[in-house]
Amino acid sequence: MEDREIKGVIEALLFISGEPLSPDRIKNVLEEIDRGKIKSLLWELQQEYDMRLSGLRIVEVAGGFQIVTPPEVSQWIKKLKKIKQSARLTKPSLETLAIIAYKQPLVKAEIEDIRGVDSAGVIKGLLDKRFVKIIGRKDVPGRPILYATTKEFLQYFGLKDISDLPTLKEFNELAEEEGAGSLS
Amino acid sequence: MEDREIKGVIEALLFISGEPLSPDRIKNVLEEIDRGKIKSLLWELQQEYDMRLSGLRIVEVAGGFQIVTPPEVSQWIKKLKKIKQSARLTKPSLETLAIIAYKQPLVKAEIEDIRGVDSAGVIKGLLDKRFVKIIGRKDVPGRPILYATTKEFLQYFGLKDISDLPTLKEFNELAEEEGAGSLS
Amino acid sequence: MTYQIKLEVFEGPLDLLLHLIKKNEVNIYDIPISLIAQQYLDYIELMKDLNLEIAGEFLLMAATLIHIKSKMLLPQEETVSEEEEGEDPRAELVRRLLEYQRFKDAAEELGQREEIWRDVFYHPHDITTEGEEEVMIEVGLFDLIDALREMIEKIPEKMSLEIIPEELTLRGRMTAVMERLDIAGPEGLTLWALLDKDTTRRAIVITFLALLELARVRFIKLLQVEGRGTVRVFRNEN
Repeated sequence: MEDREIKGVIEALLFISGEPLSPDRIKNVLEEIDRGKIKSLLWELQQEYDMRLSGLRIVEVAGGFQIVTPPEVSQWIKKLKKIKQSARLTKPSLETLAIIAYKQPLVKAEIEDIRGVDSAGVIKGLLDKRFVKIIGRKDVPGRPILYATTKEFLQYFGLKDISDLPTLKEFNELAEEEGAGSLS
Repeated sequence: MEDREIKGVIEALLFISGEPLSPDRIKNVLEEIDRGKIKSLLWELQQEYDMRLSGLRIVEVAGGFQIVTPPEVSQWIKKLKKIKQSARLTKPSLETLAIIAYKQPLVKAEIEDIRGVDSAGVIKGLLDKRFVKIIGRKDVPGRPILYATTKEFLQYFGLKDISDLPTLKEFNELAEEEGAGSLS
Repeated sequence: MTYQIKLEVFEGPLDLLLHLIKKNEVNIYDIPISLIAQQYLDYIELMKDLNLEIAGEFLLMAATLIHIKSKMLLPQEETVSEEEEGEDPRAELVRRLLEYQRFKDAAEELGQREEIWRDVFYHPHDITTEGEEEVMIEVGLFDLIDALREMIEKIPEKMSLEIIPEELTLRGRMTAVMERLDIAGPEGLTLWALLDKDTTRRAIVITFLALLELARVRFIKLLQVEGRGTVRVFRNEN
């Protein structure tokens, strides 16, 4: 392989690894190339990154090399992450949302009954994200708050209304018929 | 900010993002820069990557831009990551996916009409793989579920957007290929 | 005439018909229906001989072919009165075959794209310096139903809300998880492998909480391989 080509492979490995890669680790992949060569190509690559004034750097950390973003851009990265985070749901939120969507209106105790864990925090998060709203109180002792899903919830999942949600039955039908219908 | 600087920020954002970033998404971060500018800098960046023959490419896929490694280096990446090549999609899955991609949104019965076989299992598999999603119900008796393809579908097949699919060959083109006469 | 039928697996009757048309090199717009119907029926016979399960669609198509064949044998005048301007009895079948063929071609093109693009690698996750986002997942409607289904299936017994004696159990579970990850080495363990010893919902919940806590303090990493694969748990190197 030519130097340029080896350097390309090293760059790709650094990119995909996400964590510092030691020359030894790279050597394990590029067996035919000697360690000294790998190290000098890593330094060349590092210099090239510096020289082209890009938004990326190659740093030597923890015994390895890693592609990182320089401090100057960190404010923008934080901003991107914030935007992304607001569009995401964690598994507990998802579970809770599923329960509310299918069983609404319902109270916190009913959610916790199914999930088996305290769900106050998750419900609060869903209220903040506007996927869930309070629609009143249940007429039982203590008058607990009743929750339901919102318009924003429908929008996020691309549904016109709540009856657009597939039923568990429809869903099971898809699963059961798996493998059926073809010759086997 | 200078162009070079903006380009650096964009590059850093592409680097840390695990999914394609659309110019709009970048615009949400770099609010002061106009969308056209962002797009042209993305293209410049893309060209720079191509020209310096690096181990990385910027591709336009699934409605956004993303840094990826080119197929030439895939063998090394698999070696580093100890990845066994993932199984290819089966013929029934590809067929069903093609039908959904070109005719979306559509219901199960329409898919089965074309394929001539029960397709529930295949659809379930595609839902599991996130290549297909449920987007609502059709306004006909029985309100059957409507399916469409996802961003993951575009990304997996390296498509910019759904219009990036090759046009379906028409009947007469097929006929020419088969060397047949006309339907009488 | 003699011919051989290789026992291939056909997705459905249309698939089999297209195969027979190609194999016999006949014109799709002028299918010699007797020949094709005969070969089709032979194939089904062969499947029966081999005790293969024959899907209903294959039998339905057999009936359709026989029906078309009989129609074509009728004198022209009689069909004219029934059908508009004596439409070819094969027309509907031809239309379906062509439509199906179009998508088979499209599927093949997708297959070619797949061949190239599955060798293109990108980060399935954000490269992140602050670990917490790794537990975040982007979700769709399907995930919502899936989440509910999983819960219902895994934990059938109705449980009342109980307070978990946290500190002790949780801490014990955290230690146990770290021990198992030590044994597993750099490959880590799947989430399910870690949970499979838990038979009660409470045990599952505690293990979950232990994992979340360990991820929060960054003793472990939770990663979902390639978009939607299984969740794997790794010991954090540093």
